[in-house]
Amino acid sequence: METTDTLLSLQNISKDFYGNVVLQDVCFDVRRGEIIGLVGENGAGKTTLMRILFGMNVIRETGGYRGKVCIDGQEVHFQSPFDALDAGIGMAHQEFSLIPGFTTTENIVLNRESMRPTVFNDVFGDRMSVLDRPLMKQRAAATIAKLGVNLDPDTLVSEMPVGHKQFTEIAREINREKTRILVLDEPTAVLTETEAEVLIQALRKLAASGIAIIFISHRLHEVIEVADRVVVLRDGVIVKDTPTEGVTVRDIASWMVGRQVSVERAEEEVRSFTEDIFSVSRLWVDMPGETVKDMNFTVKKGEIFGIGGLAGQGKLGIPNGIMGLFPAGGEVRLHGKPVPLNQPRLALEMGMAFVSEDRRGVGLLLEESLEWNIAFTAMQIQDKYLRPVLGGLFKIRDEAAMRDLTLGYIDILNIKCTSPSQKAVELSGGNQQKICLAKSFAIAPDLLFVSEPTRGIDIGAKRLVLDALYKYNRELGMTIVMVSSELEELRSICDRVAIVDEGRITGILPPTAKLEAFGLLMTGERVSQTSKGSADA
Amino acid sequence: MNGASIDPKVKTRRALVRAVLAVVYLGLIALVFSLGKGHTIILDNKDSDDGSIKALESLTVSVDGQEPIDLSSGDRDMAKVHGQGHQVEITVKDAQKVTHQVHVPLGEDMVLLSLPALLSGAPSSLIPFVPKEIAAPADDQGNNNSFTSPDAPAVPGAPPAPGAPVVP
Amino acid sequence: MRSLKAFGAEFGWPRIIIFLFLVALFFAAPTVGVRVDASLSDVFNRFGQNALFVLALVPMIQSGCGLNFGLSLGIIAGLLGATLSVQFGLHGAVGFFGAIVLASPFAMLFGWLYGKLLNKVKGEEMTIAMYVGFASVMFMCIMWLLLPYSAPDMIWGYAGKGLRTTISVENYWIHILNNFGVVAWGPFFRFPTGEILFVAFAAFLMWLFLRTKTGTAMTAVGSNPDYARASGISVDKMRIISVMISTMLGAAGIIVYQQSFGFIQLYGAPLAMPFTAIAAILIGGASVNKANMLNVVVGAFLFQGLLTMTPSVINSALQTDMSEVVRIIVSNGIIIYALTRKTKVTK
Amino acid sequence: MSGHRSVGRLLRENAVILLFLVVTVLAIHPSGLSLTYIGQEMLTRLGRDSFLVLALLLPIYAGMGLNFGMTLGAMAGQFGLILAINYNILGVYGLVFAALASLPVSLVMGYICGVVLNKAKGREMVTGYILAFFINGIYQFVVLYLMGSVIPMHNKAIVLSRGYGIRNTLNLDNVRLSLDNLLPFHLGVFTLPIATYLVIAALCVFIIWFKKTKLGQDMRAVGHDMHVAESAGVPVDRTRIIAIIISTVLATIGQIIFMQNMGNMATYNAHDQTSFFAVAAILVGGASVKKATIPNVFIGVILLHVLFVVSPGAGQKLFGEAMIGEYFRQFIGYGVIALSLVLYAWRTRRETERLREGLRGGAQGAVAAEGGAK
Repeated sequence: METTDTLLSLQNISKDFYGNVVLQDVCFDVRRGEIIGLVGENGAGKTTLMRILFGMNVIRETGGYRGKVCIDGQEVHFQSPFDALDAGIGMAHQEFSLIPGFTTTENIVLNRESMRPTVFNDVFGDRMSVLDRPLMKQRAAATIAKLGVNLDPDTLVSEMPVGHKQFTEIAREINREKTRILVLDEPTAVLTETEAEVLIQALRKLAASGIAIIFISHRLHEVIEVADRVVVLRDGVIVKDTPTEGVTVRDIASWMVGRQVSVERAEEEVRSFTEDIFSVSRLWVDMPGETVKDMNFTVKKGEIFGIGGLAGQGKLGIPNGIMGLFPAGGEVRLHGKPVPLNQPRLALEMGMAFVSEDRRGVGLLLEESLEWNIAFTAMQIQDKYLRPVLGGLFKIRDEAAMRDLTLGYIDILNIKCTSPSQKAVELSGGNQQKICLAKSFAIAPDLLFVSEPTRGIDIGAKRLVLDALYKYNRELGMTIVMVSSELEELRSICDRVAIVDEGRITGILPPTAKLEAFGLLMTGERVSQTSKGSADA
Repeated sequence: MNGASIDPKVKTRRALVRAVLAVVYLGLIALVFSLGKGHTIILDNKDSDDGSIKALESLTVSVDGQEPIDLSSGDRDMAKVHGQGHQVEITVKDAQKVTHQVHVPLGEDMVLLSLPALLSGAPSSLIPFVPKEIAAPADDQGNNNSFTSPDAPAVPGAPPAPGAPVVP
Repeated sequence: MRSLKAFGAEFGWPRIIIFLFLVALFFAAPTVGVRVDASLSDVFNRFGQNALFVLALVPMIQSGCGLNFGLSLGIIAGLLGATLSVQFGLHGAVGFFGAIVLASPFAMLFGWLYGKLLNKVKGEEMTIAMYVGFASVMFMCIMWLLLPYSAPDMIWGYAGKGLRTTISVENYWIHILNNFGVVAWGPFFRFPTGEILFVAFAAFLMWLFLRTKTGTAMTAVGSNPDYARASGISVDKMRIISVMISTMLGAAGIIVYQQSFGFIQLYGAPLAMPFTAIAAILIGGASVNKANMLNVVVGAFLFQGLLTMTPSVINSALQTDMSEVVRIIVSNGIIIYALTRKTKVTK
Repeated sequence: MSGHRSVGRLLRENAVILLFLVVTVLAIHPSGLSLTYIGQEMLTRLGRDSFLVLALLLPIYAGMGLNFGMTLGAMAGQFGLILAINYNILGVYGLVFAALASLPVSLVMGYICGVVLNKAKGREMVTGYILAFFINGIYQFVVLYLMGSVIPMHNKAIVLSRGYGIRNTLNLDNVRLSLDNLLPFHLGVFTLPIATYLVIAALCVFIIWFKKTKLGQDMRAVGHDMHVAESAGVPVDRTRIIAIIISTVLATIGQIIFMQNMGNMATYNAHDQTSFFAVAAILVGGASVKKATIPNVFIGVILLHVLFVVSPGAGQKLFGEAMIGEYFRQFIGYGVIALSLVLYAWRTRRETERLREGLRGGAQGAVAAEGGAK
């Protein structure tokens, strides 16, 4: 489709969250009827970019953005997603925003129902109009036809296969007469191969009808298959913007994960370990969105074992499952002794600790003091920081000891806070993360799981957190399993890096291995090369 | 949507409709009030105070087709009615039935209707009647127990003390 | 000026208003011929009577179960204990503590079951607790009629069976606490030393408990269940413990109340009590998911003060009994206020 | 949806109603009441209570749970009735007058209730319940202190002898049964309050129609998922407030109908148990916090009231204590509410569990498959 008229153009978009730069001079145009493949690692800035495009509140609340968003050449300033919708931009979200109890039709025309006015309109306003269900159904059917998929307008969303939900979602967006630009965030993530095929056909059909599509996906072969142009974001910078003709999955992968400057490996020496400390076999974990299907690996005493992979592939499920936070099964051994699953207490008592990726949700008592946050687990698991009163009748909290402990960590990890009794909620992300680390260090575990240790904290803090881990590993010989979406930080401090895709480990590489190798493992291409290698040949 | 952007013509029409509705509402209250207001008509068969009009020896009266009442001279009885206009049918013995329209003023709870005056077509047959003293029934504080002492505070939803019946 | 605003926002305007109102009442008292000393003694007494109920709410608030609208369960256990102790003809201190001892097994049982139930309905605790409370009170109404009590002081004379609505503990353990080391001062002022001491002791134990390992874990559960779970705490177990403690305190509370009030009130009587207690702790500055000893003491004192002063002062001022209406409006108003605060709904 | 599970699900979903049927049927015989008597009672009570219970439907559609705040409407209705008695307005006119007079009050009440409940999202029920207590205080203040002192009372007979405040029980002779007997109709041994039924039927029609309107659709959307509705541009808070306002106004009318049937009114207590009985009824009828239908209402009213009618007799017969039956029906009422709230909360948790189980099954399956491959 050789149309040249530019529909949307982003010019020098820059955005930072409190000094933490996430987008820098991002520019690209979207033309009528064009499909853009937008790819990048997690945290590369895709989401933020889309939020800016949709005028979401978070952007304004965090100090707005720099640069211009132009539609048909005029600059626009969206105050809310509704403005964006009125301007003709539609978005189908990763997590469906459909009403399960409603039918396909009702969802497609949600709040845009066709109505017949009644006498009561004059008394109580337009909302007293009666729904014109036949017409609604017609419109829905028309939209579905436009999409070229077969959806029954009358089935309840709750009873649909997930693929159809995705289609319904898209149908709702294009049902708006205005919609000219359609943003799809990971539309195929939840689809089966065949469903994905259908979707891609549908998108082609839409594009042909003149709608421009921004297609965000991790499945690179799909991107190549559907997109006219691929735009690669890395650390908030566009590193590549090129037509897809002749581009291979391998190329894109390497562009995506290309070396970043933010963190570099301390020393290149390769350590070797002998003794196994920890082994996992046939592990499955039922963690919503991060399902682990069949995990097998062993960790050697004293090493830092990295686990990487793209979001939703199950890497987060591993520590959460082993520590008993989500239903899990399989065989896990520490020091050769089997670890009882689904019982957090026993896992902790065996000498493992976990720094959760969900800092505010699981990691902290936001409303309590730092002392509590750091000492709590140790107190509960190892009866530390308690002192007897009434002649040993009761044992109560030893506030003094807790304070000393806290002061100690505040000093070691140089946590920025007014006092040990400050509430955790008042700390910055980086310092909160340090508190979480301190909590785990306080029980002196043999094996420490760290999950997304640097998520959502600024570069400087990242460095400090990684250094702390490095220090504890080197000085106290603490074995660490580090799970992270940021390949570079894994490569910077890990001794081995395993890559997870679709709930399984696709490969374990030394940190010094070539980037493309990681990229390919991440995008699960090892699987798809064998199955349909044609995609990227 | 949601009536955010509707053209002024519709707006004015709606304002109008709503205004009319408000008026109708008030009108309806007034109507129901006048139609439903209960009055007591005291039918009496006595000489008028100045003695100009003499009581009849005996008569039968019925208001709005209610149960006919016999009144001999000096008698007095009453009829409960609602609304303002009423039909009073009087049959003086062995004369034929005469029907009169009386109009009770809205404000009055009780009016005294002198039948002889009415028959003789005197103007002031219907006069307001102020009862001496309605014996007020004794207060029934009984059921009130639940909120008298803060030690047994009322909690709506609390059942009454044993013995007292419950609503349904 | 703005610091005052901040203070108001932080402490909650309703509480400040109530406090000022109470102070005003005390100042107004003499002018309308109400003796301050008599009122004060009354306030202290009622404080002692009710403080345990208020205290009983703390553990469940801390463990994230919200306001214990089902406190009636504890009260029922207390009633069982009290009636049994009378039935066995226990007198004096023996009778009083006997009642508490007899009550505690019931309290534990009820608390355990009630806790298990609340664990099944996380998020809906308060509404359900309220109705479980009501239902069990009505169930006990039936039981009071059927249970084979036989002490003549307790059963209906004519029927020869079934417990009376109110049973005097005159000849058993009335004022057993109030009269312990009571300080009389002038003809009107009596300080119920024993009662206050008992309450203080209970409060101290609670204070202590909240600082033990378990108490700490409980607070953590209330503050963030996921964190607690990740630290190897059994959330459900902690919640059950909190409910059991709350129920047992409720049981003890009603017995303290009775020895001071002089009567055991059966049948519908327990229905209202949770609400007054809840209003009290909220007036004391607690929220739906945070409470401490200070909230308890301040709250119980303010609320009972209000209940004592409004009748005497307002009535003698206006020559009419507005106290009940004031009570209803204030106590429920404060509960509404607390429920509509922006607090995270318990998971 | 394998057969036996769906049967089990069916049983679980109707646990309340089934349990209730059993208890009731068991209680009928010992009560020693004739079926004709019970039948007549049912016909009367259907007329008396259905309207109130129907008032609960809209908030349930809007996902606000059981509207315990309907008591506010009931109080407004009683306010209207007091005025009607005060001005001595007779018969149906009196009822209409009461309804019209209390309309503004109940609108305001509904608005207040809606706003408060919006501030307590996730805790609507308990908040509504307490709000009812709170407003009850204000109602008492107005009726017990202002009426006759600040608000002039025309009819001295209903004022307490102290000169202000309304008597504790009001005699509603003027309006008693005026609606029920408007169109007298006899069917064999039974007398049917046809006019009342017609009013109720009208309300049902309104509700059915309302569900077809845009507003009704929005309510359903909000009820199903507030956030999706919000992001689709439905004014969530406003819609919720409207739902409550309508419910309150309906409750007002319902209370007036209820009272004209009772024939006298406990000025300060009549509304205490309004929401209690209405909610118990709709739940007994098989409704849940999130789902309710018009049939639920009628089934519920009948079931609940059969039990209420028979329980005192049964209590007398079985335990030689009429009071036991009295308490028993209270117990049943509260118990049913507690039970179905519990079942609902418990079932929703089970439901999510079930879904996750499925997910896990998948995971295991994969493992098994791998195992096979190895």
